[in-house]
Amino acid sequence: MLNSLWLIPTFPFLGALILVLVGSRLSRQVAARIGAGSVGLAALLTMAVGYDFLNSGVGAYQYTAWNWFDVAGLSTSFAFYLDPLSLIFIFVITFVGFLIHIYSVEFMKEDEGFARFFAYLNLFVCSMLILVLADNLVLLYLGWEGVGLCSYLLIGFWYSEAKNGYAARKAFIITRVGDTAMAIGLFMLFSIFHTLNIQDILTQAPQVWVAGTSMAVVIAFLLLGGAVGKSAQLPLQTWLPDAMAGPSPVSALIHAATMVTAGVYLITRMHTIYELAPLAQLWVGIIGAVTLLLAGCSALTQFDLKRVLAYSTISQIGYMFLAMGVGAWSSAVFHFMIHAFFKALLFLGAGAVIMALHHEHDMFRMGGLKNKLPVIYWTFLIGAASLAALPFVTAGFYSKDQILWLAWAGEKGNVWFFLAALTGAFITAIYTFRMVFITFFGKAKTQVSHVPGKRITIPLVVLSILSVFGGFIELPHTLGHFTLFSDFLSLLLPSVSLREGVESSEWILQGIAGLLALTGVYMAYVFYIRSPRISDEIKSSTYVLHQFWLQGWNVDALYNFLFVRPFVYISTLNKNDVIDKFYTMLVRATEFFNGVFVKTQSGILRWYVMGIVVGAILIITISLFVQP
Amino acid sequence: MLPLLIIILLTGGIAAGIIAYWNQAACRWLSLITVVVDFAIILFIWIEEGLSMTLTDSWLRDSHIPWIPSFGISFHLALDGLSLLMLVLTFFLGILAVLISWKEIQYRVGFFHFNLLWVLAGITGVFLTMDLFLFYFFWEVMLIPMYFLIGIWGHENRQYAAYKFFIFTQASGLLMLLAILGLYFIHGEQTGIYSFDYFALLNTTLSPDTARWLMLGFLAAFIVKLPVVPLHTWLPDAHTEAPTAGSLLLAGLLLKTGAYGLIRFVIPLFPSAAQSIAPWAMLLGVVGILYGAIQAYSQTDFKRLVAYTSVSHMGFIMLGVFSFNELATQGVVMQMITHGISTGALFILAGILYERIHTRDITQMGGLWSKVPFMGVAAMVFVMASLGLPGLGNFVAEFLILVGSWQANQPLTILATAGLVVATAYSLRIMQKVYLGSSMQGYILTDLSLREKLILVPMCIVIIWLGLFPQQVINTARSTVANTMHAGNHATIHQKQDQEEVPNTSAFNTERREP
Amino acid sequence: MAFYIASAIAILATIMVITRYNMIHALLYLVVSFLAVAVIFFMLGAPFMAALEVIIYAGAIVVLIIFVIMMLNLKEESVEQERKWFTRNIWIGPGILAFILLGELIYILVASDTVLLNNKVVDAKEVGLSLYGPYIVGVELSGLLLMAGIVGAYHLGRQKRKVLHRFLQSTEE
Amino acid sequence: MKTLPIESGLLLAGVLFTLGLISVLVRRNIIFMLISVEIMLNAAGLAFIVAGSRWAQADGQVMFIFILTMAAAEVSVGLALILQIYHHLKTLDSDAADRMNG
Repeated sequence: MLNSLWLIPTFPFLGALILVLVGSRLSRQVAARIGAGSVGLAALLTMAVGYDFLNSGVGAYQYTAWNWFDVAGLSTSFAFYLDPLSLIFIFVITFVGFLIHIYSVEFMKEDEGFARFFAYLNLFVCSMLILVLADNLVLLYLGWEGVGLCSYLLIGFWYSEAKNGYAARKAFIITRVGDTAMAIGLFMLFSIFHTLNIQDILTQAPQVWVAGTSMAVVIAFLLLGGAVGKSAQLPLQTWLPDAMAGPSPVSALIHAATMVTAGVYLITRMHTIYELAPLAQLWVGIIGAVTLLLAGCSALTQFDLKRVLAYSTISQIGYMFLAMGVGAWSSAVFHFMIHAFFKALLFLGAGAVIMALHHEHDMFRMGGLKNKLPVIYWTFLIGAASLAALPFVTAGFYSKDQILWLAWAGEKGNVWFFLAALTGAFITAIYTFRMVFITFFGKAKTQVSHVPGKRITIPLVVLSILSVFGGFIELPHTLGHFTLFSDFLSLLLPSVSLREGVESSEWILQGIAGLLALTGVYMAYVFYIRSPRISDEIKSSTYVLHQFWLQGWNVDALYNFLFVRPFVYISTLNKNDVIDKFYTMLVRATEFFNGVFVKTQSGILRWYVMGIVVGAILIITISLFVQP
Repeated sequence: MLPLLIIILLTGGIAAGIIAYWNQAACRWLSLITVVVDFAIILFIWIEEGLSMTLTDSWLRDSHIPWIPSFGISFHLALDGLSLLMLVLTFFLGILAVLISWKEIQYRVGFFHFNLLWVLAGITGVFLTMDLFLFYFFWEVMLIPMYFLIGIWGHENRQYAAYKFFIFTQASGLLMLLAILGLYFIHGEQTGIYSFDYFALLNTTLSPDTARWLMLGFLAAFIVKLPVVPLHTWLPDAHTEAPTAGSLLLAGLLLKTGAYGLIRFVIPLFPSAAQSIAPWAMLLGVVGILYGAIQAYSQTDFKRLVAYTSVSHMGFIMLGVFSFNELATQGVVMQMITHGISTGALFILAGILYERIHTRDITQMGGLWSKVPFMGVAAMVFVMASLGLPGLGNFVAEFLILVGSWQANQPLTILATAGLVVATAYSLRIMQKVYLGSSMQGYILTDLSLREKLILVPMCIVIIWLGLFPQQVINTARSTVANTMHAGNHATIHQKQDQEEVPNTSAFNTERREP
Repeated sequence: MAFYIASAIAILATIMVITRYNMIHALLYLVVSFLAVAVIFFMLGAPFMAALEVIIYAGAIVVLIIFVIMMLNLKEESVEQERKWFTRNIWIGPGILAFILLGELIYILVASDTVLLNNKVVDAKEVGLSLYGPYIVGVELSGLLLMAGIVGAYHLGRQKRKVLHRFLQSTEE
Repeated sequence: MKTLPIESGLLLAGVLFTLGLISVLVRRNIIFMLISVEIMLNAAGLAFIVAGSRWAQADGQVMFIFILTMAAAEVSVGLALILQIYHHLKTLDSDAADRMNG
């Protein structure tokens, strides 16, 4: 079964191809069946391949489709490489992707671009699978850009409004900035290792570099740049909140579950380089910590339902970066998986809510949906709980707790990381339940237009089950120490060594984290249910800070001012090509001289004779004085 | 065999010109058939021999007819990997040019096709010739019909554009003629035999500064043709005013003759001189990339915007050629082909749009996707190709160039890669302004006709094929590139002995010789 | 000694030609100058040339000019016209140029070594021999030239009759 | 005849030539210009004769004959032109015929 690995990305590609070519002529059902079916098949195949892979116990499996290009030393091929890490990723992508496809069959029912939507979605799943299964970095780059393209297409899906187009363009360009950094990293890797095959690089790296060599640090930073661009971390995170312009299933699939975690995959995949460049790894942690705080605060002040979730995604990925920063690779991947479940659930729930209230995005105009949309309410609540990491009962707790613990206990961890993570957890709890209380509790401000069908509720239910029971496959020491997940990854990713004499304090930390989460929920309850007056007072008193956070620490305005406006200014200033002026000036000069010389032909005979005489004199004097 | 290619085109042109008096459709069909015949011949050669080329014998075909023996001028045409690829591109775009001007050109059709086929003949000559005098001859033959194409069938101020195009290329061509003659006489003095033959002139020993001056002569012509920034201002005007077929040929082929000239003449004939100005040339290339990109961003005229994008893409070629390693040169060959197709397609789309809404101003357009989805998809493919999306041809080319030029010069490559971001900005702006967004004007548009589909679909297939299976093209060009690099490196070894200023890079590509 | 007298006369006559207002007077002084030059030719041992000079230059050309002047029957006003044009300061520009030219000629002559003319007479026979010897081509050409001169003079001199064209009646011919 | 230094002959020719030149420049009347051209031609002829006599060859005189023929032809055509100018422009002023300019 293993050798049919290449079929996994091919199914969605074929689906996309069919839908692009003949999509407009197909009926809704057929298009839906092709769209969702292809990803479903991919999911089934992943199950089979995964099962076969686990049984065969072979560490990794490589399948080469064809030789892409082989030029003077740079030989890259379309080859897929399956190992535990990529198995987890393709499992999450195909499984969550399939659920989202089913959801969007109902969600996009009346939309006229139905086939086009599924074509893009399939293309996205295909390029994400290529990215994750790529054997060499160039193929990874292909998947990387393909994913960027599909996110551009899907964000700008409702292309009639210009602002969607603008948001899509912004997303593509900012991720492209990250991609160029990554590309330069690739060039450097090639110039040193003469190959871009990931496994060769990872094996040769320890021999060529000793820990901390400057080249390794530079390459690590460049790859980090690429990851930051794609995963919307600190310097390049402004595009994700605007990317909410796309339909909700898109936000669920791309901007929650899969694409934004591509950066996590890249860094985890190239972990040996980061092991060899401790400075870069530290910076990964720092970026993670700072981003999770920044995004958390901004999420507190959002009024648009989907933007809250967008900022929460940024902060959750911040956690993953933090985990990678402290070398807790398997916990980062574990958090990725769990996050994919509950964040997709939250986005789908939000989509269902928005659809139900005929495209109302502002949370403060929703309310009282608790009893009107019970299924969505309960699944949304479970997702929120998992996001807020309520102790023991939710999967989020286990994944986030592990990161908190290793941020403190890991020998690369430090107290600042831990404190940042802790406050982040607290803020997450507040804004998550603030969102839940505002949207679902209180009196109903807009009427529910129609209750979503079962194609929407089934994925929600499945995801909520996963968000609860998904965490039990990785229990910490204090609670039964059942570490199926990290054992599965241990042979691939280096495990974290704890600092000595710290095991005992694990349950204390878990207690603190759990307590904080609960107090966060309580505070949200106090502010938004019991006495909304307090929240209004706070908002009015700290209005400037509120606006500042609302605009996402107006990093957006900063970039606009620093990059966009000067670029556009120079470009419009130079619209008709200043160099062209040089040539037109040249033409005018020749015309001017022509004018001057024309006057010498005055038509007067004597003037000409005078010319002849002067000429004669000149010639004679020259011939006299210039002796050859 | 080789002169046959050119003769078919020339006679075809004349025949098409004459037939048009009786029946315009026949004229169009005739010119289509001539180019298709040529395309078939070159494809036959490629499939039969091109794919199985070994490294040593790079010359597939050679025909040598003495023309003016007294001056040593001979009608010497030779076909190797690089010129084979270029000819395939020439005839492919030639067919598309004839097809695209089926409805567009109603005015003096005969003379139009006459010019079209003679430009193609000139270009074929340029790509085949191995005699420098003949090279200059075809360089001019290529130029004059193009001037007519722009000057007669162009848009509003076509005279200005045609005139500017002609002066730019002609003036630089004359500089090249001087260099050719200089080389001819120096070679004559040294070896006694006066000949314009490329192989004979190849190993004339020149003192460094004469070599530099002669190279600058050649370089002048190719830099103007391959627009490098300071001398590029003719391109936007020529492209905006040319008819669709004209700008297709201009963008697709005429720019490539400049790049071809660099690879065929400048590097092998003056290796050490080229080596010495390499940093400056690469800098010019990068300036071209960024300047072209910034320019392209603010244009409102569709064709002018695409013209500036090709200035930016040609900057990559300049960067690649002067990094003197096989990777970059293979990238340059790929870039020549993929750029020809992707920019040609964008021009075709501009032409098709102009035929329907009679304006090229993108601010008037918008929201056309709902009206013309098929054209939207095609435009999406080619816009993505122009911004270098992996999986399409341009990415492979740009990636190879950048990897190659990384070994030659790091800071410039970083700047060039930054150019990719700006490339994304202007490419997406095309999509946004033309196809997406809301449309103010109520244009009634019919989607692509069968003929237009027949043009765009093959181009889409080719650009995707080049993106996913570029190996055939790379194999065909491998031997030429290896020889050019051998000549180029031959100089770097000298260079290394003279001064040690290029420490690791030259050592790099000399050690790692192709097995 | 006679040579110097003759050349002085020639120069004086030429100056008079230049400065006269009335054309006829100028032409007569011209004749005098040509005769003086003819005398010099004779002294230089070129009797045939002296004769030719007198016949063609003094005889034919000057007479032809006088004949044309008569044809144009210029009245008195042409003399006043001349006086108007002939202001004092008009001489400065040409004078300077001529002076420079003369200076250079003199410089050249002075620089070269002086050679004494031998006063051997080259008579007409010898001239005839060389004329039809090496210079035969020159003679043919000058014949052609003369013929061209005549045809030209005839063609240009004719008064064009007014050709009235039915509809091409543009400006008067 | 005493022997004459060649310079004086050539000097005379030079002076005559310069005088002719001045008169061409000075005069506005076309006929006067014609006359002064005649003077210049004559001076040139004189120079030829002087050179011929210096070498005692006939060449100088042959050249003089050619100059004569040329002068004759030139005068005839010149006068024909002057007639035409006078006929058209009703004046002999050389500045009047300045339409061919710009």
